[in-house]
Amino acid sequence: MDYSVDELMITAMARELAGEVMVSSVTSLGALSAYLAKRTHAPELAVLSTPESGMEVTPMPTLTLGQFMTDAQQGIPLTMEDIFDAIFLDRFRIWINPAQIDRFGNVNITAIGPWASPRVAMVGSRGIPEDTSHLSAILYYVTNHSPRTVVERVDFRSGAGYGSERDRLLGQRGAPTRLVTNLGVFDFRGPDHSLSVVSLHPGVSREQVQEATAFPLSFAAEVYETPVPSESDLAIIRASDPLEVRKLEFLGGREAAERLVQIYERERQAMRAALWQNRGRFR
Amino acid sequence: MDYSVDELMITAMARELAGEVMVSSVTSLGALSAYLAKRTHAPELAVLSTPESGMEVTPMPTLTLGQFMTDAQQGIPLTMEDIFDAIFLDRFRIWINPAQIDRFGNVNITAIGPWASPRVAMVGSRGIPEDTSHLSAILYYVTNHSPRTVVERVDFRSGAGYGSERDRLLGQRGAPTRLVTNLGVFDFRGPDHSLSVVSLHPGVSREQVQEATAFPLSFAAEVYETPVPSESDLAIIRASDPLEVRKLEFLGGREAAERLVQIYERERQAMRAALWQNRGRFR
Amino acid sequence: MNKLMRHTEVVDAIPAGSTIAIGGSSLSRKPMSLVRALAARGAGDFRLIVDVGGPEVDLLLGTHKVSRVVYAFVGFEIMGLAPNFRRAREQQTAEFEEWTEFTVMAGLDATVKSVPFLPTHAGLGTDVLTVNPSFRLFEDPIGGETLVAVPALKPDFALVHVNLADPFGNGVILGDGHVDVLCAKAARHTILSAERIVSPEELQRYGRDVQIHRIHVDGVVEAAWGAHFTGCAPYYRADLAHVQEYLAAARTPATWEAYCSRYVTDVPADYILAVGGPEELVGKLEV
Amino acid sequence: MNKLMRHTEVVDAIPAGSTIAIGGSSLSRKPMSLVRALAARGAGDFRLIVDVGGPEVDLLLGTHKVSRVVYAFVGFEIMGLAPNFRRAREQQTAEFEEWTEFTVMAGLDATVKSVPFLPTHAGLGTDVLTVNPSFRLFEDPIGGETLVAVPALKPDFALVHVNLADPFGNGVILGDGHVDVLCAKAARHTILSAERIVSPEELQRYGRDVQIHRIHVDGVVEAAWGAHFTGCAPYYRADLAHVQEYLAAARTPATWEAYCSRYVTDVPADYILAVGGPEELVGKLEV
Repeated sequence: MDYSVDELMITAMARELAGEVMVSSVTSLGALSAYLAKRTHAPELAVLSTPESGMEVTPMPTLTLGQFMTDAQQGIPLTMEDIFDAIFLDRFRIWINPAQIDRFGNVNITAIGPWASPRVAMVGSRGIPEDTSHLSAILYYVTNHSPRTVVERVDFRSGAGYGSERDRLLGQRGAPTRLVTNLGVFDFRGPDHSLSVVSLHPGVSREQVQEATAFPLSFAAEVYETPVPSESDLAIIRASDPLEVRKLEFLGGREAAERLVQIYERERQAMRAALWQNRGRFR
Repeated sequence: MDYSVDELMITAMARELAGEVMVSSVTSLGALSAYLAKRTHAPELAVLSTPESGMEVTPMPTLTLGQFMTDAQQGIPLTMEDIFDAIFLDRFRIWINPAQIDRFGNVNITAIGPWASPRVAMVGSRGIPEDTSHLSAILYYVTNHSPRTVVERVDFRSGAGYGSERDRLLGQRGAPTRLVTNLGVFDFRGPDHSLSVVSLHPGVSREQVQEATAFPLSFAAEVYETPVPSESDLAIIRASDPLEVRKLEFLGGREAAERLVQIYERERQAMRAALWQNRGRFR
Repeated sequence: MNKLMRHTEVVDAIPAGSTIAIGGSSLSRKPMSLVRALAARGAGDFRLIVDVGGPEVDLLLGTHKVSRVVYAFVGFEIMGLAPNFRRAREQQTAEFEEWTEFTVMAGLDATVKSVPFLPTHAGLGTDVLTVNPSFRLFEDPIGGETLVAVPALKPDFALVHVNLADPFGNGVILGDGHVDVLCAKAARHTILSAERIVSPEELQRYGRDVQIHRIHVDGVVEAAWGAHFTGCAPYYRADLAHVQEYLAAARTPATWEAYCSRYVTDVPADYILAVGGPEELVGKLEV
Repeated sequence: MNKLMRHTEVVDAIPAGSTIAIGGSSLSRKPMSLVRALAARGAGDFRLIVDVGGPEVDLLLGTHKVSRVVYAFVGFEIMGLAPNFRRAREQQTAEFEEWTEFTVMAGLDATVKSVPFLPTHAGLGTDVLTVNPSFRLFEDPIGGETLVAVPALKPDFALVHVNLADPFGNGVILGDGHVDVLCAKAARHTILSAERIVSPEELQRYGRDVQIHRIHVDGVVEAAWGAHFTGCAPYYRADLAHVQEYLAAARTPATWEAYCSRYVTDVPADYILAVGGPEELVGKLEV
């Protein structure tokens, strides 16, 4: 069965999720990987339908837009305090999509260039510093692996990778554990906890991934080929995201926004039907 | 119109309550003073129907048992965090009924005798330390003013009165402001912030209150007679507490408990009728 | 995913010497059926953490299961002092740590927030600081103010009684929540008892009344009347007649032993019959 | 007791130079009608505090009302970067303080708890600590661990948009609460805007969805569609078509000026008409 790179990535990301932890859905790839994991090997996951709330949505939503729309979804309402408590207690997982990630797993979503006079001011560090000081699994993904995204050194550390400060102040708490890109799957078991190739996606060569990376990569002793999605994986992903929101993460910003606006209205219609029966307790 | 000492005390206590603050209802005298204040001069009070919850009960409950029964009451549910936040923000009032209060307004509900080997172990300090470090009005009452309750020096400071530690660490935050007893109304404007008579209840002499106090009392320049409840005050109190729970605070422990058990069943019947209409959202 | 357990399994899972946080507040929603099950067994040596304690602390002290109590309050409110607590304090047969309502919350919250302490002004100027060396005075690193450092409280177990739970461990509390959410989050293992087990789908209908989340819960025990003789709003009130019986029994060793053999060493199902059976309880305790 | 106000009265009550905490989260439940009213007036010089900011920060920056922003995030999510925020950061036309989601919460909570700081490990190993000198490293007084001291954030005003409010200032939030309760508690003065004003009796029926309590509230403004063009769950969604219009307008000074004169300098009632009127909004934004 044919699959696309988004589906391959989602499948690889799903494999990293397990245990009775909250999983936040900030992005469509993150949300879909959580849904897929829950429906296959990890039914105990507590998947949120927004990044902050909507635990245990039953049945699973068929829509994958994250929090930023804050549509009402059924499920158990949580508070921001609940979310951060789960982070501090290491009962939380999130797939983070940084603008830059470096050799030692520092990540940047804040600024390109110096923070005080940035070439590009991005969005701020959001809750990444909390994650990277507390969680035992820190999960990153990048949809456009290139020397501009997988860099020698991030311009700003929004999230703490490995290094002397970590050694001194944090130890393993919140250390980066996984990176999934459009080219392969990585961990931080290279020299001095540097980025190392675990598996390459089908058709991707060592040279290709090295060329797309701004620093010399390590490779695990046995680099395997990333397992492709099964038919049932693909069926779950496609049923969960019939409007293909997941494709937007591979488009340029403005193009993605335009496509989203179109999908948004179709999604509203679907949601209207799905939620209608449960609207009683509101208005 | 005839009134009894409980009604006189409740009326005096009600006069101390004003402002948009939460008022907790741990005891019947405290609860009734809050209801009376709200129905007369202080409609802005946010009276709780249990010590921790049930704000804005509409209509006012006609029952005055506190939290310890935790009967369901309508109103806005709060959390313990909401209560303590209101305390730290000085938007909370509570009438506290200590076992001992001393010359400088230290109070004790914890132990008679040394803490580690008490002659009588009482209940612990509950939330009084929080009150006496944050609130701008600290309100005490005692139903049996005697040298055993209004003492030279408390055996244990469950709540911080005046003294060198306060001067050094707290200043005015949480300092005692009022004491109402069965004999009179007091503040702490005597020498070095010691207890001072503001008013004496009708028929109580200076000698009588001095005799009932374990240390030499101060008297305000003009000691007046505590104003008696108006007819409308009495009507409100009696309508709010038809089963006379307020009288129990003037009885000995075991006698009070026995009377309470009787009232409790009568109250249940009344509550059953009052709450029936609102039970829908439970079970 | 299915976390349903029996009372006996809970008792087996909690080793002697464990630190146990208990939810509820004085005569409200104490997990009494779980507490009775613990009181009935051989080993104890428990270290209890309660904010506002009552019969649960008293019963475990009276059955010699407790080596230490962290508490802001232990009592029976207007019904009287807690008799076994009072005896143990006066005769010094267990260790006691004097805390306050907010500092117990802050101590649990420090564990939840993964920090060694939380700061407060509460306790300044009181003898709580004199008798409890766990609290430290320190200078705040921003403005140099003197504050109290409340150390993290780290329960091994939390016992919490809820109105409804699903088999996964989500729990609905309909009345006052007391400090139960903090207990559930802070403990390494949390056990819920619930008046009734419902399906996850039914439970979700309770919205923000779903206060306990399954990621913090390890076991769920069905226990109708599980809070008796404390109350479980809005289902039933505290059984004050039973409180009187308890307090009277605690007066002498002989009557106390009789009370325990009648109500405590029996299995949970028999307890409900011993206190009159479900119909009588409905008749006298339902609002 | 009656705290009902108009938008213009709110604007008059907030002096230039005020520190203003704003609730909501990126494109969700931002108090946009109040923000537009502030953006339309002369004086500004506001110091903003947001956890997850979006159009509200961007609009106030774009209308030159802001001297400083405390933030964990400012953006339009998948729709793009916040254009005026980006410009102000890159051209350094305002001051910015880099915080994080939890530290903004902790800074507000410190004010609520009346302590000068709260401790955390969050931020260690990141450049947030490098660029924001408000945070101090210190040794915890219990075990000597290195922690971050998060200083108290002290807003003069909080602006929060809710689904329903009563005239006394109790507010119902039906969707995600974000950090709005903390903003309301921490601010010296809190102003709610509400989709609809209801009686206290009706409001009480919402139970634990009554998240904002009147003791923390000073003013209430009725504002149907008051969060537009952000969403207000479960009533209506963010208006992404309007987000596109906004982002396109922000590209040049001329188009931006046209946008502002069309949507911002108008009075609130006209805004709803300008964006299509209630019927069209219902048709395109209600789920």
